[in-house]
Amino acid sequence: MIHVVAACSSCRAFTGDATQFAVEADTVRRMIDELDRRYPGFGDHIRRRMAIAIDGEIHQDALFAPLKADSEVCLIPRIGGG
Amino acid sequence: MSKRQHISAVVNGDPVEFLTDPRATLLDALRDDLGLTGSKEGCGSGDCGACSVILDGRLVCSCLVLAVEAEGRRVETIEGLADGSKLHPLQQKFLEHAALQCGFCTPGLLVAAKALLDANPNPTESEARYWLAGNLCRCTGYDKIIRAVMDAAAELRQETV
Amino acid sequence: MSEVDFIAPTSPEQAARALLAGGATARPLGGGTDLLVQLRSGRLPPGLIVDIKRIPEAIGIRQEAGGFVIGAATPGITLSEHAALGQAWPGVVEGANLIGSTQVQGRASMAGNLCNASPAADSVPALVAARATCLIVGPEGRRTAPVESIAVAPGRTSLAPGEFVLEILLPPRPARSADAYLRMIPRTEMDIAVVGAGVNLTLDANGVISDAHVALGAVGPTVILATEAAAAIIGSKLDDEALARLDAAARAVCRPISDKRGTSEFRTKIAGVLARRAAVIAYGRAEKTA
Amino acid sequence: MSDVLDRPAAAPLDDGHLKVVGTRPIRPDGADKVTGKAAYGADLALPGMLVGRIKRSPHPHARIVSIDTRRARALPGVKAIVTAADFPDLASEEYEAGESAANLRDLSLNVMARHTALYDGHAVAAVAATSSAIADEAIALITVEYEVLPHVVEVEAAMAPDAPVLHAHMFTEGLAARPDKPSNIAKRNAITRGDLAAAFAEADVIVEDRYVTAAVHQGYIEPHACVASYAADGQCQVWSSSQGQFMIRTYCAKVLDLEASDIRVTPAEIGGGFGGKTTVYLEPVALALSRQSGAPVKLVMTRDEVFRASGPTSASVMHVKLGARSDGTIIAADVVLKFQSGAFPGSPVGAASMTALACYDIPNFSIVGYDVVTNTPKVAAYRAPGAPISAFAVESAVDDLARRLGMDPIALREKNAVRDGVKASYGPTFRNIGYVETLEAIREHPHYAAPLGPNQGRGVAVGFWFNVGGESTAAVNLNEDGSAVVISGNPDIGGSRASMAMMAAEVLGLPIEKVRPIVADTASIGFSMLTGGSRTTFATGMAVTQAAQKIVEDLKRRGALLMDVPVDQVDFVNGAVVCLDPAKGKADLTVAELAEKAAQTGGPIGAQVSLNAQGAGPGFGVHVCDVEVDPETGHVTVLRYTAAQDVGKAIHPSYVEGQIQGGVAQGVGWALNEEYIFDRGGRMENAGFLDYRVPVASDLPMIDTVMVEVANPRHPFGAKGVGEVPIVPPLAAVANAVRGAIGKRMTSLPLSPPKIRAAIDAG
Repeated sequence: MIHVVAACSSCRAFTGDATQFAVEADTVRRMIDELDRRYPGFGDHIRRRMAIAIDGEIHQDALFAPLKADSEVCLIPRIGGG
Repeated sequence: MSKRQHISAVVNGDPVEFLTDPRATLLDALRDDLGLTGSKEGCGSGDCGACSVILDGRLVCSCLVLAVEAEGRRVETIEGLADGSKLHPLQQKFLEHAALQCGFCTPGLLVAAKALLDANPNPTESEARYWLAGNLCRCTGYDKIIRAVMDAAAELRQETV
Repeated sequence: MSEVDFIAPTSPEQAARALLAGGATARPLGGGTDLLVQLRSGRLPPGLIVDIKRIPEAIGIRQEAGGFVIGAATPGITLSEHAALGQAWPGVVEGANLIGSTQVQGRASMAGNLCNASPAADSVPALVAARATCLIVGPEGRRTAPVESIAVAPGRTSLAPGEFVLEILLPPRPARSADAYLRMIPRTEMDIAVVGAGVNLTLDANGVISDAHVALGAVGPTVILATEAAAAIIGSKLDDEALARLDAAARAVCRPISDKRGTSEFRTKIAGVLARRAAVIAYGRAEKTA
Repeated sequence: MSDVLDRPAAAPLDDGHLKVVGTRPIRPDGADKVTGKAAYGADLALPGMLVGRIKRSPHPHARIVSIDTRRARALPGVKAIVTAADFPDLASEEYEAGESAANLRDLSLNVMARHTALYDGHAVAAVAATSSAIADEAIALITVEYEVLPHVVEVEAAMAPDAPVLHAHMFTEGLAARPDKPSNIAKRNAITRGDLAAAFAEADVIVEDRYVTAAVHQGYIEPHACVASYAADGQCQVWSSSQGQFMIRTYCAKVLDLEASDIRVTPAEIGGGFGGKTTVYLEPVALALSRQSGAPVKLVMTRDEVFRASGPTSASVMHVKLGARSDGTIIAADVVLKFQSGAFPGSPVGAASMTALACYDIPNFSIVGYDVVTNTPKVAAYRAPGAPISAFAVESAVDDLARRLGMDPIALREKNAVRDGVKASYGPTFRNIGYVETLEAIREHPHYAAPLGPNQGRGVAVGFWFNVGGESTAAVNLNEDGSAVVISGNPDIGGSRASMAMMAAEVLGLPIEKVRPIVADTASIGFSMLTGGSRTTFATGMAVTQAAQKIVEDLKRRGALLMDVPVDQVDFVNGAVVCLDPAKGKADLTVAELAEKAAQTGGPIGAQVSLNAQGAGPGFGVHVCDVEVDPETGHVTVLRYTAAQDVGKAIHPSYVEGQIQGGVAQGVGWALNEEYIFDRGGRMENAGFLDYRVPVASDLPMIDTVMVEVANPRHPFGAKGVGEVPIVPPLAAVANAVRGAIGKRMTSLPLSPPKIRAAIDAG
């Protein structure tokens, strides 16, 4: 069971008060699909607006990144730079 | 259309002639008429120094000189600083000290530093900073530029720092 | 297409005739560090540009009748290279050398600074405090006028059509006297003065100030000759009380605006501070000349 | 080839034996740049080229009633005039190409106003003519009829319920319920943890203040410039000074509804960007003018246009409240950030929120950010976008907390420092960070113990930036003499050619002089994200390293062939293939020898790697600054400055130092003097380098740097991004030093002399 954390309030438009989710998934894509099933529209929001940190490491494009059984996944806004 | 004027001048030791609009600046003439694009336009108002050239021995902003004023004058630009393919010590020191990042302000800084060392071969750090205060650099924080200028000055005096 | 033309006469009279014929948009060109910026920004419509730098009297520094004659187009850097001028009028040279960068110093002249008629002109307060005058050439001939009479409002001068300043004249420097100029800017270089203060004073044999002139820049529509501020230190040895009087008197004459470079309140305070500090420097210099 | 997406962490290439990485060779593009030969955007001239000019709105907010171009068109020498009517009216769509996702409609409307001018300087029309004088004349002959609308510049004024609304279709995102009327607040965003109210109730000491910062500009010395050519067959070429040729290609294609494949963008040398050249302003306009005229068109901004019409970074109003136990443990933080985004949404308030508390391990916090549109230029990225702003507020508050607690400011930060394994305030868990080491570096530095004189103060502040990786392509080709060429798709803004060549030289065992780097156009190298986010040395460097490693593998195969031994019996050492079995008596084969025999062993030797680099290590900086304040004038002199930073591994230490020094200088300018000043009519009053006061050489001391190297295991040489972090701490470091010097907390930037004098006088 992976542990998903959405600390950013933009996610709450979809999830209400929930900020932490336990999800059964072995890739980020499947994790997003599952979250979208629970909260319709959330998947698209994640894909378009969020970066994903898997066990502390930020991915800008992590759709196919593998997840370990106990991975922690953080949804955070995308980051640019100067 | 304003009447264009014929100008003869000496640029980097070579005689040049060009036709120019009376409102064109020396910088315009250097870049557009003579193809000397080493002098840069960063502001057009004398506030950044990227267009620095030496006019009759005086350091000036070429954006604040009319091209027509160059009649009969001597102009030295960045393109004349090296001796053929041999870099001037200032140029060499700028490279060794990594005194440039984007490089856009570099030609103006080198011309200004050349004028400094011509006038004062042994400047203090403070003198160098004030002399070069008219040359904005946004990349380096000036630290390595000042070091390069001081080192070049020492080399030109045949000392080592 | 708007017309612009350029000539470079070699005599003052030719220049005056050309300026008169050129009408309202004709301008004399000295160093051009203000003129070119104004032309480019569109603040000044293009017209006739009369380059005065090929007129022999307009360039260089000459010692005459115990004083100094400075050609109108003499660049600032020439002033700093002139040892005798720096000895006699250190404040005037300081003011001129604060105009812009080294590059600008290679072009900008005190007369240009004066005729640009900016209340913040760095070279003007020291000139006013020095009681300098101008030699003006025009279609009607030549005349002299005090420096402070040139600017009448920001950007406006008392010069008649066709007139231009050919020379600036500094009077002979009495014994035991000196001047100083200070300005306030947020950076260390490359700024327009938020406030400027020039002080010129003379000491008697006992170190008492026998004559003084104080001029303040950027605290009114034109540079202010602050006679009350000068009076506040005449007769003193510039003790703390005299300095406090000077500070107050300098502030009292200020009528500054608030703008992007500083608030009215700040300018007024700083005028007092700089007048005081410039007076201390001038006093120290005057003592050393004794 | 594609990188494996989740490549396991590799040990950095052995540091102990590095021959090139970590040295300070002369940059390969240096000679061109010190002789004036390097060609920047405005330096290019093409046969038949026209000069373009842009007409800009003089009003901060106005409906465009009509644009009459007839008189301008009649002027001899005018070859093209475009307005918004010549651009497709794009739908609102988020698109990822530049610094972060951009809304294509907003991007297009910023390039050319359609119905409404939203800021002073907003482009409304453009011309191309045979000379600049004619182009100027034509601009003056275009008549625009405006209906002037009420405008708003200040961020809190724009948030007020009765403020003039910029976009009638914009409703605040991120609220619990959809609002019933449009607002200038584009978005509300919150990051929270723990129980804030309970934590404040438990706190022994609470500090709280309101902070204000002004909009500031990146201030690159080179104005935006490009040349564009649209051919009769629809093939387009653009030469442009930007931070990414692929970004220019994408945005031109989108804004003009062209195929990306029909556009070839060649990067000119770039004269500074700092994030400001991560979007388009001129290029689509130049292409549209070229399409209409059939001739190449050059567009170059004046400095006035750069200030008025390119993107500065946000002005802000912030509130910070911190609660701590008496032992210095910070247990609660309440942060509110209101950021001005300019005419369209998209301020860096998100990154500002995520970085605000990133240096601290705090159990209870709330960070709320507002993205607010105003009648000012649309903001663009500026070096660690948003982070210096929120750091100014938080680091000022932490400084106040240290004073209240009577604690040393470094000790307070160490006590609350994030470490490996700590969950960052913005979500993920930190690994391989060097923050504590960086704090220690400053604490142990002689600067930190040096005595101070009267009217002098010392300030400490810390800063954080994520750093990013992303998509990069690089190719390495061996020449027949054994030298190499490194080709990348990232404009070299501060010395990246040098670091690319060095990493390739290291892997190939070649002296640096034998490796020449070039930056290629969009048709000559695969896609790369732009140069920004401190990603180039990390991500593109990774591609270069992997391409060189592929060549090494190829050289081993070829060497084994020539030696007639199995490939597992050779190794690559010091630029030569060697046989591992000395008994076989095989002479080493150098790269040059292998290159010379390439035809016999399979043909030319080269490799290209495309990857999407992950695992850019976050960076931390700790700065200490000494100032002296003239109590009578309020003038601040920066006496001494030392910046320590965890850089992972410095590939070319001189350019790492240069990045740090440059960031510090920009931050000092931001702290002391830089600001956008608007008059009551909403027009910028100081759109020039005279009154927009960036630091000059005499304003600054030497800037001492300390490079802390805590390796990033995800980069082959351990590198972390370095360019962004150094601008984060200086605003607060300077403000904290001023606090020390005058005994008063200054909460509004810039710390200009009038403000300081007023604070002193307030007693």
